[in-house]
Amino acid sequence: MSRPVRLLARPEVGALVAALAIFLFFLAVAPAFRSAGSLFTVLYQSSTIGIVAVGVGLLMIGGEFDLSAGVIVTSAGLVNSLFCWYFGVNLWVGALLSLVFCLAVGFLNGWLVMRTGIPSFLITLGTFFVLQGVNLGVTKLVTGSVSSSDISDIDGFFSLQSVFASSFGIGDVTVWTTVLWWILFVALASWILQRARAGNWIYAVGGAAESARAVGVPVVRTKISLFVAVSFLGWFVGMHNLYRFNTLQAGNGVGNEFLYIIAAVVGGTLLTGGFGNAIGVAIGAFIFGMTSLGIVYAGWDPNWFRAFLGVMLLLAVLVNHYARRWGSR
Amino acid sequence: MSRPVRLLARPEVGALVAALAIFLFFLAVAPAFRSAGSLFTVLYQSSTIGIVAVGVGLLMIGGEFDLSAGVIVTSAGLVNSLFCWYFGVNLWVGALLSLVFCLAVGFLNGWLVMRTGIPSFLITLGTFFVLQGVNLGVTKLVTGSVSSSDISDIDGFFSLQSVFASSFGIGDVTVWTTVLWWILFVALASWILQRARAGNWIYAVGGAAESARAVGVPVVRTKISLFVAVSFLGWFVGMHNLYRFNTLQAGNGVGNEFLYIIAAVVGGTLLTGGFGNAIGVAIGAFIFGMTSLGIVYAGWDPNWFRAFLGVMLLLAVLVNHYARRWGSR
Amino acid sequence: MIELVGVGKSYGPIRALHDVSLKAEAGSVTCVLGDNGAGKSTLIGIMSGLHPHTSGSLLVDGKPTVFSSPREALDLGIATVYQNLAVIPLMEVWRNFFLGSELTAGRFPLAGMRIKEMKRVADAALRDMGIVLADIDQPIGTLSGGQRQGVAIARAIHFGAKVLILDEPTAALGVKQSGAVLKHVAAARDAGIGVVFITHNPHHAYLVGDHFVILKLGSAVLDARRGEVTLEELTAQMAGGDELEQLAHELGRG
Amino acid sequence: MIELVGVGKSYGPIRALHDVSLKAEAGSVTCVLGDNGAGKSTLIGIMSGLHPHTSGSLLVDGKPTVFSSPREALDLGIATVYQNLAVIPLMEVWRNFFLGSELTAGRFPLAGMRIKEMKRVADAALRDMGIVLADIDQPIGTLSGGQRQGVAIARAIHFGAKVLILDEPTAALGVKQSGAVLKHVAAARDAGIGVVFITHNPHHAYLVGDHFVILKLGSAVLDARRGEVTLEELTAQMAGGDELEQLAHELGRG
Amino acid sequence: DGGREEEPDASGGSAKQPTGYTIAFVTHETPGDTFWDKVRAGAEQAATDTGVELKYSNDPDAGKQATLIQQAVDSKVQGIATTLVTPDALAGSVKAATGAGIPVVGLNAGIDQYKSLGALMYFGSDETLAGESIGERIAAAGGKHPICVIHQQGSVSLEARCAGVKSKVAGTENLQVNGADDAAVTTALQAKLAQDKTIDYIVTLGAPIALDAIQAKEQAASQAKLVSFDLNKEMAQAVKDGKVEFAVDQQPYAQGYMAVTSLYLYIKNGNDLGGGGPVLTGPSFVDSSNIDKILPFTEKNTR
Ligand SMILES: Nc1ncnc2c1ncn2[C@@H]1O[C@H](COP(=O)(O)OP(=O)(O)OP(=O)(O)O)[C@@H](O)[C@H]1O
Ligand SMILES: Nc1ncnc2c1ncn2[C@@H]1O[C@H](COP(=O)(O)OP(=O)(O)OP(=O)(O)O)[C@@H](O)[C@H]1O
Ligand SMILES: [Mg+2]
Ligand SMILES: [Mg+2]
Repeated sequence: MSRPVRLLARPEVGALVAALAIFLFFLAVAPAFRSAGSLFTVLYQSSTIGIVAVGVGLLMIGGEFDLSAGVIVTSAGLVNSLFCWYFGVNLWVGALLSLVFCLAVGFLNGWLVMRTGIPSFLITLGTFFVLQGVNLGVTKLVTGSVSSSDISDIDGFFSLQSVFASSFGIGDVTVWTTVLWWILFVALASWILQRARAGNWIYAVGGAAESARAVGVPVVRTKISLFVAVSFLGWFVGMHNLYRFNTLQAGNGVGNEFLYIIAAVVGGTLLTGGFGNAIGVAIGAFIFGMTSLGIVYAGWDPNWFRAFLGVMLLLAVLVNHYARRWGSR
Repeated sequence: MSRPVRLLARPEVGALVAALAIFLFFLAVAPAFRSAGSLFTVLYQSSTIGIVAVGVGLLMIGGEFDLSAGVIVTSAGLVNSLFCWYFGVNLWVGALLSLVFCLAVGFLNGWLVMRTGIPSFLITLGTFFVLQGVNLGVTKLVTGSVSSSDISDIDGFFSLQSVFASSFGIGDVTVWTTVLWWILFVALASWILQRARAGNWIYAVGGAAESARAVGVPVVRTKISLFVAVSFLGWFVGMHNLYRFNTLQAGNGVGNEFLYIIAAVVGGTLLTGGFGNAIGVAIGAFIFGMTSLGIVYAGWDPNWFRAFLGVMLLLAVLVNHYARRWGSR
Repeated sequence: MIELVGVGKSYGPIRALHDVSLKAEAGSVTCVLGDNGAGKSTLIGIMSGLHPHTSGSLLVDGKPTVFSSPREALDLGIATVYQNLAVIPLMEVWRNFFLGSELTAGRFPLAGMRIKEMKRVADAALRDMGIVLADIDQPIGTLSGGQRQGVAIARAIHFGAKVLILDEPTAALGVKQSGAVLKHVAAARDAGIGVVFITHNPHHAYLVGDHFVILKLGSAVLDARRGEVTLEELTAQMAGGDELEQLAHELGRG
Repeated sequence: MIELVGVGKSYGPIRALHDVSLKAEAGSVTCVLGDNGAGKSTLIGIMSGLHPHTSGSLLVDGKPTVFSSPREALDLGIATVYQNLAVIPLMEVWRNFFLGSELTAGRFPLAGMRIKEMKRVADAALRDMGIVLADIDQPIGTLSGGQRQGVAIARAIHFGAKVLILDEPTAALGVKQSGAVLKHVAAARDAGIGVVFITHNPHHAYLVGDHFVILKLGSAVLDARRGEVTLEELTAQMAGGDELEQLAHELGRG
Repeated sequence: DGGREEEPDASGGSAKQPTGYTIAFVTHETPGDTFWDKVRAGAEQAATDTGVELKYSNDPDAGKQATLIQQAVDSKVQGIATTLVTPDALAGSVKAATGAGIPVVGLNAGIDQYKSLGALMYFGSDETLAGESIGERIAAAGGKHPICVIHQQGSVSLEARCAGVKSKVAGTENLQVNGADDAAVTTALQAKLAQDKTIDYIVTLGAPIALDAIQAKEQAASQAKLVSFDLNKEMAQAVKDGKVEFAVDQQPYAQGYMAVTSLYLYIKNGNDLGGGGPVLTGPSFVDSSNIDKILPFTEKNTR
């Protein structure tokens, strides 16, 4: 009975408090952390997690999971890279093809979940495995190795690079445009959730799908759209990775799906759906990026890395939790 | 409104149908699969997953997750091995110490979840990271490398080996006693769920914790006990690994937590709690063992391994789902 | 407007409804009464598109129809207040009120909602029902059971189109709120809306009903117009006796 | 047996209950009436250990007590039927019936339950309430709303100890089932049990009550013994008018 | 009996006066790998010996490894030693480092590309070459059908090793196992040995996997011979006992040690090792002929 009371507080408040605490902590213990350059390295790292995490957050608010969100990033890059390398066509063609592929995977995920009624956790676990295998198998088949070939000589590389993987300098600080894209996607998601009709529907299908259906919300369409949105954002980061690094390892991306979920949950999204917001998810991604790099900036023994990360995560969650509870008093 | 109807069917029926289908499939495509030796290899592999999965299944029926269940297996072995190696004491002492340690971790997981009200997904994700880091850090500290030292010369090794890691031959087939232990644990869990009062409580706290509390079910005690049970089974498998392989890699066990959850869910456990049973979970573990080894027995291209696994998983889930639905007609 | 002819519905082996005929006419109130488990909610579900019937036929404006989703029924002007599926607990009251029928600033899918207006309208509609909230922004899960039901009813009445279906709307309500609901039912009827009103309370039914159907174990056992039945008969049919007086007598009070 | 003295309860900034006093006495029925959101369920929650009160004191057999869980209240012989927390939908009916009070073959934690006996007892107790089920093994989520409520009541009455608290038990029930519940309430009272009975229906209240408390916005506005108040007064207090007749007049029916 | 032997400080040598240099050491280690543990041990010993401060970090994901290099640049270290397993992916970060005037040394992987990336020196073996040399020995011994056990899905360096073996023995087949679970490795190998009785060699790519393979061989009663990459104490013993035919060592300790030392010398003294070419630390074969000499070193975790 006390849950609803607690939920009166906004989801991102706690995450913000936790983020601040962690930020101050690393400022204190890691001298190398205290520079604009470091901050933007952290922001860049956060953005590569955060862009997909926004989509995963929306999906979780809508009551579903997507475990294939990590590997689809790699699939996106591979489809583009392998296709264009094999057939020698302009990279824009491959990028478009990759987009279609990703949207199709997202649609398939959503359609299977809605059609069969099987939990999305299982369906997307299946697509996760399949994509992982296909990434490896196809890359091996096409290039004979487990990484894609360098595509920087193929037509369209530089225009695509400037869209997806450019950076600019302010003083001696490098700012990657992914950070700006991230902010844009978060703003858009926030707008949708708070102000658009679609946002209303997302909260409703996550909070009580049957009730939502009963008042005429198009549950199936809303949920499938969310899966497609996750795939789209995965494609976007996939493009970034490809055009920043030129080659991709076919085995990459595995494990990131949990980082997205962690970011969303640390940011105040309810695992069971129906509650959360985009800014919270962004702060969650920032907390993760800050922690994982902060430990390195602080120069701590990497053998203990995971232990530090775990303690940080627990602290963030606890601070978040109590801050929110306190805020609802 | 149609969910309850569907749930009329027993959870393990669908899994059983799926298991049979996969079994027949591999019998058909993999000649090497058609021997008693292979069957027992599969059973052994299934048992190492299945023992912990039974606990995880009970926990999920009780409405919680434990993501630390994979690494605690390694922690259990390491505590025993490192302690006895460093101090040169009898291994039985270490095994007991390790048991106490594991139960304490399980208790801590459960206590934190119940005390703070934070989802177990997050709390145990934290302990997962912490244990992972501590495994590595402490092993390095104690042995100077990232694997534990060989303990087969220390007192008590052979008696412990005969308890946790012995095998016997029937004809030319090796039967590992873990398979028998697995059956025992499944039977015990089944008994508890179906016939003991504790089982009633497990279903109730998973299905609607607030309602259960209202009629006087000790929700906190029940849930904490479930976390402790998972840790106990993790300890058991940890002992098996230690006494079968003598040395342990400090980084091992990561990723298995999801195999346990997969086994439980494929076996018909509801992700949201309140529904499932132990035999279903056992069948789920068997399906996983059969699939992962069946692919090898069939001699398929290993690059596609994950893809096959994914397709099998999806098929198992689908067959399970439709069989159960059909069974409730 | 909407008519059921010999409709039946089974959940797997359980036959919840069998050969029921019913008609909702413009400007009239059809009351459905019956014991617990008689199949009233099941009947409602069919008319509102929640689940399809398994036999018989459903006519909308004379045309046989099978709804595949509540959206279709809503689009045909059939608004429903459900017994169990009232609201989304974690969502704000005003969002719940407008859910599925949001006021947007344009037809563009991402068009903003007219939030201020929505809050104002929701608040007014609730006050109209006698529900005064300190904060229209609070999650609806924090309201009391009756208040929640009230929001659902206010919503259906506000958006009420040609047919309004109410599944035990007064069960969780106090005397005053029940009165407000009955007044709204009457107002809807007078506005030419066809109302289907499900209730356990023969008194409430008799206050507004034009037509009475009593279900028993999934079949209609009484089907009468207002003139053909008295409150006493209705009560007797429902209870198998003289109800309150009888009970008072048994309990030795009164 | 159980007594509230000046009890209050706030949910964060929301003051749901304020300075309420109430007494459940052996062999008597205390009725609590009030509008939606008046704080009735909140009051119940305090007496049954669901949530602690924030001011005032709760006396059990004269001793000030704060329950930290419903188990403690149950152990002191206080059984409750909740408005929202009735049952676990996915569990079988008989398991729900005995939940928390299972019959076991011994005191050993893993001792088996006497399943056959439990099914038999549950079935008998439900039949007693007028609920006849085809299959006592079906998940309780498949029962109708009223049937579910009936199971919860049957359970509380079956295990009913010194104090029995009922939160709107008759709201979802038909006339016949309501009668059965009222009869059980009377039987419990005659057996010397102290009953606290929450309802919206002054008629139901007057049929069994010995003592009446009306809540309004969290405070008690009327507190009278049976002799001191008539049904008409009760109804008037609840509705602020002559209720049904008045309404019938307004609606132009009669 | 058994257990830890009390021994004097194993780190050997006392710390020198600190020089004030900080060197970042970035690898693609998956946490908890015995091979990388030795690379790191070597690097740390070198740091102690030369008095520099070492900052070790690792991530198997190429993009994250690039971020770690960037992070070292942010921290304004004096030198960076990094593995170059995915040279194309790391090129940008290495350029950023050299652009900021930080010397970079490559190790372990990237023998063909280190120069074009702007790294000064390289210490390591060539994975493909190492695989080829194993393949040659198998072929010479009459092996026709080896299986190459990949214990980490999609790892570039492991795949390169197997590709090397296959280039010399055409019948080579790869097998994927879950390296994080000994029981899974053992059963998968058992299954493979049962499926194909013609397998005559098992090539494992890490010492712990070789130990699991010994068990699998026993279980499956297979006559296949076992050879392996890398070395540790238990594996050295297994070579001595004849359970492992031979092991190929690329001397990870030396890779780590040399990378740090060379950076130190370069910063302090402008030295350039290798004469403009890579310095090879392997492959070095460990078999019955030289195991007695090597065995003691493995006990100290330096080989
Ligand atoms: N999803 C379902 N699966 C199986 N049986 C169901 C389901 N829903 C309802 N039933 C059964 O159908 C019958 C009619 O149920 P329904 O909910 O329509 O009754 P009702 O008249 O609305 O009762 P109440 O007055 O208690 O709300 C009951 O016997 C119930 O057990
Ligand atoms: N968990 C909660 N958080 C915040 N406010 C609450 C909570 N529970 C109840 N309230 C508020 O407390 C007041 C009293 O609620 P309560 O449920 O006790 O009313 P009630 O008399 O039982 O109403 P009904 O007859 O509709 O069941 C209401 O205003 C409600 O909004
Ligand atoms: Mg109903
Ligand atoms: Mg109430």
